Amino acid sequence: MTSDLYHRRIIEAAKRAREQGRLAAAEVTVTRDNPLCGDRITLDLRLEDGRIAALGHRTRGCLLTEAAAAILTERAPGTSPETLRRAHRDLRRLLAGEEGDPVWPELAVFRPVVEVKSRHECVLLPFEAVEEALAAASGEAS
Amino acid sequence: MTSDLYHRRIIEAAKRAREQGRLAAAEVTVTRDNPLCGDRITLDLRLEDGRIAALGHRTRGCLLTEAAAAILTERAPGTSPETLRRAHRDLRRLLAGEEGDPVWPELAVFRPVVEVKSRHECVLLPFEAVEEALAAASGEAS
Amino acid sequence: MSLDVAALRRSFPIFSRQPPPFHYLDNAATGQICAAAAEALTAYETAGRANVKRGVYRLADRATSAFAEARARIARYLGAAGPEEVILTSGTTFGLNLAAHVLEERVRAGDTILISRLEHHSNIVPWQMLAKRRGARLRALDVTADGRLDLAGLDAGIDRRTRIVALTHCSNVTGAVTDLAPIAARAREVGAVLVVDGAQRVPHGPLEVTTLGCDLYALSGHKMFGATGAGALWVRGELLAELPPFLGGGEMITRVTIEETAYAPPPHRFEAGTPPIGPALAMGAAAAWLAELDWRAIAAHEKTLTARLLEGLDRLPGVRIHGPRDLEARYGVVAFEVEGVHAHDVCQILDGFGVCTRGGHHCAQPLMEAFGTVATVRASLAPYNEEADIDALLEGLERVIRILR
Amino acid sequence: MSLDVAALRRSFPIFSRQPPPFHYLDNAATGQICAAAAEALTAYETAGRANVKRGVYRLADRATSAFAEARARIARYLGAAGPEEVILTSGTTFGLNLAAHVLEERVRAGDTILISRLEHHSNIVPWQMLAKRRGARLRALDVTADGRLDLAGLDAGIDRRTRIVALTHCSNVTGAVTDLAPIAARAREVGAVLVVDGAQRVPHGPLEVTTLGCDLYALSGHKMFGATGAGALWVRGELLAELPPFLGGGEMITRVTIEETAYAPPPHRFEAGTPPIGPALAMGAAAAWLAELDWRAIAAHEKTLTARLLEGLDRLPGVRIHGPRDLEARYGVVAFEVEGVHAHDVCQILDGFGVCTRGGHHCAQPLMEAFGTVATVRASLAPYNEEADIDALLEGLERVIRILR
Ligand SMILES: Cc1ncc(COP(=O)(O)O)c(C=O)c1O
Ligand SMILES: Cc1ncc(COP(=O)(O)O)c(C=O)c1O
Repeated sequence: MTSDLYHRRIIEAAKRAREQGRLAAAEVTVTRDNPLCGDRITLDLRLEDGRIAALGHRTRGCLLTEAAAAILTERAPGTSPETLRRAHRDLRRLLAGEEGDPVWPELAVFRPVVEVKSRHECVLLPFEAVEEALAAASGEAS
Repeated sequence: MTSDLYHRRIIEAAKRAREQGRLAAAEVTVTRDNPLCGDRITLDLRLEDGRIAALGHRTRGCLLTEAAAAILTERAPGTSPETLRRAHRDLRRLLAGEEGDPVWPELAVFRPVVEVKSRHECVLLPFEAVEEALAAASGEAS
Repeated sequence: MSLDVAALRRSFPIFSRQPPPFHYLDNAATGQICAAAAEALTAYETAGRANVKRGVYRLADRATSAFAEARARIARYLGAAGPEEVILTSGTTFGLNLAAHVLEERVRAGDTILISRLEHHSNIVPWQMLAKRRGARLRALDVTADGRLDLAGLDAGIDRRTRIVALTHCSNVTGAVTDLAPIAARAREVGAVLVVDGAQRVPHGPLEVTTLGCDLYALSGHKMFGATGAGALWVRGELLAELPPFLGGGEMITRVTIEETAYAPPPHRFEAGTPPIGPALAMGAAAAWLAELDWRAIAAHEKTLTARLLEGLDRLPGVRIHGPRDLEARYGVVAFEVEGVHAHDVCQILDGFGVCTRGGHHCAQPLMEAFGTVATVRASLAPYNEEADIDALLEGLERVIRILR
Repeated sequence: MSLDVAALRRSFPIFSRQPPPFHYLDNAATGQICAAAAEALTAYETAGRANVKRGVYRLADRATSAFAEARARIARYLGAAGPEEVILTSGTTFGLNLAAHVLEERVRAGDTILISRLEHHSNIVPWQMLAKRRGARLRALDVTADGRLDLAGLDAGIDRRTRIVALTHCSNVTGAVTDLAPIAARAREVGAVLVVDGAQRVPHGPLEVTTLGCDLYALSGHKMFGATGAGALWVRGELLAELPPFLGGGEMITRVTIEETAYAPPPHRFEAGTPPIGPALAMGAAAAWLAELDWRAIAAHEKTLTARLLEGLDRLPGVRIHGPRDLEARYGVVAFEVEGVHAHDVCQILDGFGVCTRGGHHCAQPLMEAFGTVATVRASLAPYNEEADIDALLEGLERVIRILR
């Protein structure tokens, strides 16, 4: 049943996303749209010593996008770009139906989305935004 | 069987068509193409006192077009435009599968064509050409 | 006489093939295929296939005749003056683009083309592109707060520079039906061509297209219970005779040399290449089958269901309907929002109840903007829908509201 | 290993549905649908129908995935670098017209477009129209007496002003296969885009399109044993990314306002409106099924039959073949004339023997002119043909000659 998608942990994560705000002092800001529905995330990133210092965002999106943004925002600070990319890759694998635990166990909440391909983009949107922000930051740095 | 189309009387009529020639002194000449195959009839008409005095033609076409041109050319001289139009109408009806004898009994040779709609145009081409010639002649007269 | 919905449902193969619960309420996106269309499609593709228009062997001859008959059936369903007024296309979008290309020469720099904010992207983008190619201006009629075309702007919107007016007959979002008569009258006054997007009107019964006052009318087979892949564009005969071809290729010519081409008469001039034969036969079969239904009974049935849906939505907290309330001014295409809940989340949860609805901008972003939103949920009805479909939707929505708001 | 033709024939529903004698030799006009394609078509249209690309309910999600998978299957059959290089169309003719429109901006007044006298009208008329729109010149390579592309004119035909070269991969009249390598090399030298009409090549086995040296490649599903109504246009990724859209409408946009539109990335940018979903799924299923066949065995089989046909025709009095004799330079598309007998009369009598062939200009009037004729008879082979088909044709021809010459 696709309503399994909307279990308590996803709903709660989405609620937390609404309380997370933008960063006051962002190093990079990117905006990314979901072509399926026009949903949009504006994501702020600050790096320190090559690690993610802080993330902020404003998300106009569905619960899945919000929940993904929340988990990302909670988990990323303090990690390296590599870990973040790894989390993104693990999330893609999880959505593709592959076995194995993602580096951030919370991402397992998205397992019921595997069957609904048209919603994968919703879950991935915040991760694509942060990758874009990282690329922009390293571009600026170099 | 569609090879019934090619019974002796049609083949003979087509042969006669190849011996019929153009008119030396035509009043009107029209050329008409069959869009299906690029076949072409060039038809000459001469009227006298409102009746068909003579028909001539050069036909580059299939047996069905040739046979129709032959019957038309043999039958038309001496008749009125009305009779000719009637023969055309009877031929259309015959091809549509309707009962009844055409004003020119020879047209019954085309009965096996009823089933092959894509060839109706082949049979009708000479009659359409003569109607066009008649229309042109009356246009010139007025 | 009331409609025997159970009997009608038996004429649609999907209802015996999808496991229950199956409440299909996405008919504005695509209708389900009727048995007559499915049979025509399958019989042609698997047992009678030959290319059309040129072969003389019996299989080809029969395919050609069937194709001509499909055109005639669609012409009769539309109320065209004859089959030669009907161009067979691959769908509404193609038909509207074809229209925008064959009408191109009538548009000069500084001329205007009038559309509306109610349009589907397929009736916006082709005109935008045409306006750009010709240096013309694109104007748009507004919509009323309840999602109908606002005719107040008609006189100002159409003037002597207006060459083309292109409007939808029925909105694919709000279900609002356009009153074409005053628009046609105004277009005629200034000599503008009136193009109508009939995609959403055609599934609701036969037409008398020649009395609508329009010049072109586009439709899709898949939305009128035919197969995907075919559509039609009706063009008034006198206009059609004057129009240049659009695409070039086989079947639309009388003579080709490397230097130049002589084009076939309409409608063939506008049909380049092998047509979508199977889908066109299916569309013809659907048109013939639809023409025999009791549309008075169907209209009453659809109205009853639409009323039940609108009333049910009204009773739910935080649900806002976009669209007219007057059942005489609309068909059963109902867009709404659930406050604080994203349209896709609504649709996904409804799917858990076997209810198929659509969420998003419905290819009508200017309308979404006019409504001040990005996405809505849409439930759209067909003759085969029944009360159980509406009730399942409403029940699902209660659940949505309980868990997500 | 030799081909088990009887087994192959069981994979094509028509052979159990048409009463014998049924000798289908009009494959260049349209192939018969294979069971895999018919099943994909019917399953989607009657049991799984939903519109693609936007719905989130399971039925729509599955349709969307199936549509993406069809694209991927076609991409694999063609040997494309990826599915995003494949635009799903309604057929070859549409694909070539699309090409002529999206390449329009590359052609300036005085530039040249090179085609050949061997082309199907669908690969002539769109370029003629483009040349006219842009004030460019259309040139045509000649054909040899035996109906092959005459490459002698290549160096003179392609020069610095040549922007587009558009040629067939296999003639639909003579069966001649074009040696694309020298053409691609010459086109590359001058920076011209090479468009290939693959309609007749594609039914004869998988390709490595990226190694052909061309930039665009058009094909039809119905000729490769899919359904009518779908086709594809492959475009080299780097080129595709640069090209503007052609038709406007739903699904090809990212954002629409009345004033302007932002277009989706390829391939969606080139696919406006509801695609021919069922026919595209059928084409994908056909591609996947074809990819698994033993093409070495099929090629040998087709060659044997082609040789039998050519030799048989040679033995008949007054029969003249148009096309190359070298079996390595051609496929089994064989055009011929019976002296003194009209092509349609030949085909009609053959039909009496259950033999389906095509008579006429085959949408290749410039080639007919080069041959000094108006119409020929054409027999065209598919993997499912067998010796009995050839023999029935030859027997029928004997009869034709007996009664009509
Ligand atoms: C060589 C060639 N090109 C183009 C076409 C056009 O294909 P379609 O009619 O499927 O668009 C055909 C088929 O008729 C063909 O044989
Ligand atoms: C009002 C309207 N116009 C045009 C279209 C486009 O139709 P199609 O996608 O069949 O080309 C649609 C359907 O999506 C529609 O609802």
